[in-house]
Amino acid sequence: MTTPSATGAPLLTIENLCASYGGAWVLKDVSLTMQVGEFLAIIGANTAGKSTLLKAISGLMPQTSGNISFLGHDLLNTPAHRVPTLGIAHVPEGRHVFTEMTVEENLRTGAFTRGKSSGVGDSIARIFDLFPRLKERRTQLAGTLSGGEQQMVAVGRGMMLDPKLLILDEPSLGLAPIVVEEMHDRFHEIHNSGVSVLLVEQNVSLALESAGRAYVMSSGSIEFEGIATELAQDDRIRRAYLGI
Amino acid sequence: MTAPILQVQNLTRRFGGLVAVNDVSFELDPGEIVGLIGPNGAGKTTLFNVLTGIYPPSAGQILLRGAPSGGLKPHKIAARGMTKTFQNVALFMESSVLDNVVTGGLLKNTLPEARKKARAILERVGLASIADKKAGDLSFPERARVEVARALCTEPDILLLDEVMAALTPAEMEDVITLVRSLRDEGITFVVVEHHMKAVMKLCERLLVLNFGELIADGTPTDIAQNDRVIEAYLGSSFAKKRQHQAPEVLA
Amino acid sequence: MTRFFYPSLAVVAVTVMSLLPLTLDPQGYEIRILCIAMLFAALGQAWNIVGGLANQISLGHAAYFGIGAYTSTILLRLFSLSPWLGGILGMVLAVLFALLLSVPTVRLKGHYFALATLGAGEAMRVIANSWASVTGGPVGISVPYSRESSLWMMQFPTVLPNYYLFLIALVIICLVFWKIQTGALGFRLRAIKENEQAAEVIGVDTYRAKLIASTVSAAITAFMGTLYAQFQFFFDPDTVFGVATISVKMALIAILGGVGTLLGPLLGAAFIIPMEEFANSYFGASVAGLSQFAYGVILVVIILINPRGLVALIGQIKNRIFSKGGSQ
Amino acid sequence: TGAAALAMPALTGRGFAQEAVNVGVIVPLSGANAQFGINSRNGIQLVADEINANGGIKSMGGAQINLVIADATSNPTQAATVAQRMMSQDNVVAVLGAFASSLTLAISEVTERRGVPLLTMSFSDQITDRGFQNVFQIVSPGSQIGAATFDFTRALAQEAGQTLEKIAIMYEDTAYGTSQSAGLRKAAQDAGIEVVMDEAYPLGITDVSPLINQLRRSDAQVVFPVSYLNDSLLIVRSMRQQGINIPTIGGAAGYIIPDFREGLGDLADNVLSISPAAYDQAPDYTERFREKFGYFMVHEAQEHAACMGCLHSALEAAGSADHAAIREQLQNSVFDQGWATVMSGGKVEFDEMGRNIHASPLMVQWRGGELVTVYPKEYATGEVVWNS
Amino acid sequence: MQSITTFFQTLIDGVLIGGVYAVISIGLSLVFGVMHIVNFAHAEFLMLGMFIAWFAWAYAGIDPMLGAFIALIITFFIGMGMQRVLIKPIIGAPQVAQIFLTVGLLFAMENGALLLFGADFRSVSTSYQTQALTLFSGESGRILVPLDKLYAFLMALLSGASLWFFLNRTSWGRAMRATSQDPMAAKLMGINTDKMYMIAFGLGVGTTAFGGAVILPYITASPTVGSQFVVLMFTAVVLGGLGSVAGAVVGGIMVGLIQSFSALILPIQLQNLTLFVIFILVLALKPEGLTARRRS
Ligand SMILES: Nc1ncnc2c1ncn2[C@@H]1O[C@H](COP(=O)(O)OP(=O)(O)OP(=O)(O)O)[C@@H](O)[C@H]1O
Ligand SMILES: Nc1ncnc2c1ncn2[C@@H]1O[C@H](COP(=O)(O)OP(=O)(O)OP(=O)(O)O)[C@@H](O)[C@H]1O
Ligand SMILES: CC(C)C[C@H](N)C(=O)O
Ligand SMILES: [Mg+2]
Ligand SMILES: [Mg+2]
Repeated sequence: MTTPSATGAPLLTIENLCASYGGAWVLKDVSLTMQVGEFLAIIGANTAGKSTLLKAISGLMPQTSGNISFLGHDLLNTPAHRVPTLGIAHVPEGRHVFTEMTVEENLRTGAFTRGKSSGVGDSIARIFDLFPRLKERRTQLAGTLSGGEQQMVAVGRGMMLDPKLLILDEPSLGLAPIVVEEMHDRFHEIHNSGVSVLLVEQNVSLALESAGRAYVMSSGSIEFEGIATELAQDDRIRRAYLGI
Repeated sequence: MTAPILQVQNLTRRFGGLVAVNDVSFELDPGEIVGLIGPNGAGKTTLFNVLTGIYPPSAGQILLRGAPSGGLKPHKIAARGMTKTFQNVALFMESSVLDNVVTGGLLKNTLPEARKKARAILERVGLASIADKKAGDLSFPERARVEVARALCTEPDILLLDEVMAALTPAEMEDVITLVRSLRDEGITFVVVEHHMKAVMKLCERLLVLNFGELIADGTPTDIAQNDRVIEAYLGSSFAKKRQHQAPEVLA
Repeated sequence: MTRFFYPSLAVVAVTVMSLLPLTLDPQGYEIRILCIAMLFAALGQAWNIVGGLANQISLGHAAYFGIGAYTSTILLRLFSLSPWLGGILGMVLAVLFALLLSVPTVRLKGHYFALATLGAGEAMRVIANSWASVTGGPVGISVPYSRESSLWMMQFPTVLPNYYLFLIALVIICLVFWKIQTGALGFRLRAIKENEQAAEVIGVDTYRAKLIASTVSAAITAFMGTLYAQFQFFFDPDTVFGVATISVKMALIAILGGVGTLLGPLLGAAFIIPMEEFANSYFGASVAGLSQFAYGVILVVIILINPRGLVALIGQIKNRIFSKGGSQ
Repeated sequence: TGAAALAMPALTGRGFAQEAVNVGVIVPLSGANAQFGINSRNGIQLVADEINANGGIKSMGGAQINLVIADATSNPTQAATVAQRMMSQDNVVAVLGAFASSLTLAISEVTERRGVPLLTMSFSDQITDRGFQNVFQIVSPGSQIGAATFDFTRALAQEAGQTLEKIAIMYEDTAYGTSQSAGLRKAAQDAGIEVVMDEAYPLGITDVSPLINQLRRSDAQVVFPVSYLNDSLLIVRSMRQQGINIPTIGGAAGYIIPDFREGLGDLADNVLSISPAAYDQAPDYTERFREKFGYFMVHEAQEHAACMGCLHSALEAAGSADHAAIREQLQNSVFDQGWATVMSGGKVEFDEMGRNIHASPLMVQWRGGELVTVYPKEYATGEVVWNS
Repeated sequence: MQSITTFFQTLIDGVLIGGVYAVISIGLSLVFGVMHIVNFAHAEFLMLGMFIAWFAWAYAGIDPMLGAFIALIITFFIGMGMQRVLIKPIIGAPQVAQIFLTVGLLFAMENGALLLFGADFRSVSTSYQTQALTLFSGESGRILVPLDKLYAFLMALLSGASLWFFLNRTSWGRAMRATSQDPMAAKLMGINTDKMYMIAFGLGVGTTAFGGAVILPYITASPTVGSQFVVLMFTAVVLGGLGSVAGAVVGGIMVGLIQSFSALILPIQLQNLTLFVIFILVLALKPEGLTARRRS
């Protein structure tokens, strides 16, 4: 249960966003705002378009219309590789580790935009603290790691960017419960240190526990939004996402 | 008491210096639904890979219906009735969903029969509407379900499911659980790897726990949930706490 | 379209191709081009079985082609054996070679497979060059010129009968390909193409499937080698075991047309062979190198327009016309 | 398929005057042999231009020669197709070409079946020993050139007071090297001389060290490398590198083109080579080539020019474009006029097999950027330098 | 006794010519490693490098060992441009399309060079090309180290080491490898993947052109010189493990040694037969090349 430490200053504003992979529109008129310092969650069923929304923010969607602005930058017209330099780290769904690099090289690559700046070593040490498993495996090729270990690499690599906004697309996918727990604790710490966090999480109860506010998506549109703790009590949510 | 359908005896698999599966032994009775849990990197997927012949065992025995199957090629093992789904999803991405499933059906059928079977299975797992879509265009959860359908079409006796419920909504998980149960009733034996504890607890009648390649526990979900080693290595303390509050509901 | 559309299209195409030479000079240039186009269409189709369906990009198919050409020609020269029999023996030898080659290569994937087969083709070329007592060595080997015509000995006064041999062979090979493509083996090969490990786990004997595909392909290629020898009358190791002249060209034709499709190699050959000829006759005389330069540039341009080949390109054009028609 | 194939040649639109006589020229204009193909084309072009400038073929009403030139590429299949095209589309009276034996052999299978005369300077014995009626080889066959290489060398050594006992042969393993070295080997064996090294190597060899090491160990008195250009440069340079200075007698091809000298500079001096023809035998003709193209008349240009010269005379005599009539003339005439005289003996005459009975190879030697004929004596224009 | 010197001479010859193969193969391996493209036209850049170095030598008197750097720079930019226009559109395309494109490019470049430079064979003359170090000289024979090949060998080590350092020890090198393994993720790390591809291709063809220049004292330049090396280059690169720079060096030297020792025992004509047989056998035992690391 985090109290939103939002400052009220807009961080990310999305207006009437539509996006497609070449066929039908996968996002239809999505609007969303996020404030500096917020911990925001997006939940929704499969194929609701959550990942697509995140990809659009990062400049990975081929066809888009509408508006995305991040601290005054027009993201829709920013090439994907410049987005991280603005301070956005995106941990993609499905791990996407660099399979032929060692764990440590993966992490170092995460710090690419930081150039020669110092502190890269410290960041790595912090990530090894969070995921001791990775420390054991630091010289192993990431492609030979177990699924969950790869997920740790992906999250750690994203954190290496030292971002203003950390975007997490299903970070707990395939992780052991104990690791999920620790990782979410760490997300809190990161958030508390001033980083805004945008989280997509299928583990809805966890997401609503972590986030201050949440948007609920279905078939390409925002259904509704609200304070996370309130949504957790909402019947519509309980039925669809908190079952089992 | 029926004879065990699968016996695993002192199974070990190494990668260089790393022992991914370490001296593991267990048996499966026909019609069981067994959960295989354990921390990331514990060796669950590797165990599946050795069972299905992707990797040969470094040591130990596997008896499939009494006959040794360790070291056989995957297709031989599939023909003997054991197959698996892939954690990272390994569909034939350029082919349609239907064709993916048909290919599985060819193991025991002629092409026209395989087609018929595949359609029936797609119907059953609720994928009929996307039968003609290209597998590469599906979302991750959809793909995982196609994996299941394709494996089912090989008409297995033992099906090893590797995290097919990851990224599913609770409602969808319920569907999968219902499906697995009904398939079990038709005689298929399941081993399920899943990190979603609620789902595991609900679906499985027995749990195996791996840690650092070793089997550290084998018992009913209730027992496992109270096993200190498992809590420490895998479930975490808060899970144990939560369980105490919610125990009756979860086990329902 | 009804399900009779494609079969009837095929019947029409075969009929046209059968009647066409009657309008041509039977000793002429056009008929020779057509023969070569059919030869390469057939070779492309044979390659398509392994390269297209299973994505086993072989760059060593010249080995089979050369085995076919040499086997029948050597037996013809030594024992006056009919090329029909020699051709069958060539097929047997090619199948044996394919089996032998599969031992080290069957586990190889992608580029490794491609380059290993390339090595195998080159090895055959070296052998043919060095084993002069049997092959005639680098000097080449001639099919004896017999002035009397005989179907049994595949000797004809004009190219016309060769034309029909090529046509029949092409039709048969297309049928074989089609049978494989739409049958269970086709499913298995496509599974191998996309994910070999997954294919194994769901019960595909990948080794066996690859073996069947490569032996069928090898046998067909070898027989085309025999037909080629009886058509060209003279060849040397560099030609029939050539990387550029045979191996890569077979692949190019299938790829250009549309890899893994029935129509692909046909379109590919129908395009490449005349195009090569066109470049040669149009630019060849003026400046050294210009014709080959033009040929290269045209290849590059086509692939840039549509990397999936002519079949896809035609589909694209069809779509465009169709959608235009629809909007009006 | 058919429509496309048919449309292509029509597009080429090779238009020419009605009365012109089309002569097919098929030479490699791309690939590794392009340089030789260009040289060959230049030789033929020179002669054709001269004929046309002098009023064309008189017996045919001053008909001009129209060269139909095509790229043989390096692929025999393509070469044969080109030949077919020339006969069908261009109605050529005869074909000249195609430098490399493998191409010529492929072309001859087509020309023979259509009864079109083919004049060639390719060496391979096989070209004229299949009993074909329509092929004429203006140079000695490879085996004879090979034998002459040996015989001439032995004579030269003897004159210099050296008795040959051990020789080394190395040859590139295509048709040219193989057939020529076969003649060489046989001549040496017949003379009872020990061939202490006899190695084929692949054309396109990238490292000749093994060859040269072997040569060094072999103790040979002379070496006969039969090579194209790249390999010849490699061989000569590596020999110098290793301090091997025995006489080197090349097998034509790479050894007798300007690039050889350019590549080796002074190292080229005194290298010997066999040649099927030499420009210093008929300077009044061959200098015209140098004037027009700026380099000396290499042998393939010279021999192709001679082919064109013979064809010209045959056309004059036949007075028609009829293939049989031309063939008749080629078979039965003695060509001792015009460009035919640049061949050894000053004339050309074809026997039943289609071989030029007067052809005699020559031994040439590099001397300050020029090639000088040094043997046989009756053709020699300079003294041999023999450094044993 | 004789056989000892022969053995060492063969060993030295093999290693040295192996260095020549290595220097021209490194770039091919890089292009494959980063772009997953088997570039059949790659050897044409060898030819281009040779011509550039030849012109530098002929018109400015620059020794090919220095001309090599000019060749590297010029072809680097040519390569970048070519990547932009020709290779980029096919990066995601099926493997077969890439084969097709690069074969077309091969024809175009080889014959483009013929049109541009003519069919003449061009070679340089330098003092060292006919010199050799004598390592040993005695009863049993001599052991020589030809200087031209020694220089080429040293340049091979230089370019291999530089490239290896770049790829493994610099952040740009890591970025390049990241791009090759997962372009989408690389973009998310702020890596300009388009630029990486361009640089990789430029460097790859540049290194090979560099190699071409370095071997100019020894091999004659002509439009078709690439075809002399293309199969050997691929063999070297695959033996070492496609995509690995160190592998290309190892593979190159292996090819040299195999050729050299085969020539000692068997007819020279068969040296490539030996090579291909060993090549196929190595692949059979280690399907991803000698230096390949284990993957899942
Ligand atoms: N690369 C792609 N090409 C074509 N369609 C795609 C692609 N990726 C996703 N889609 C489609 O876009 C839609 C939205 O997918 P998206 O991945 O954004 O959903 P999601 O909400 O993230 O779902 P999930 O919970 O499954 O991750 C789906 O219908 C999916 O099939
Ligand atoms: N091919 C391989 N080479 C080297 N190490 C491997 C290989 N495959 C797996 N491993 C290692 O073996 C261990 C077990 O991996 P495995 O994939 O079986 O774990 P898992 O239990 O499935 O984990 P997860 O829940 O994260 O999927 C891991 O440490 C992994 O790094
Ligand atoms: C001159 C030689 C290199 C070629 C020769 N004309 C041949 O027959 O191949
Ligand atoms: Mg998603
Ligand atoms: Mg796993």
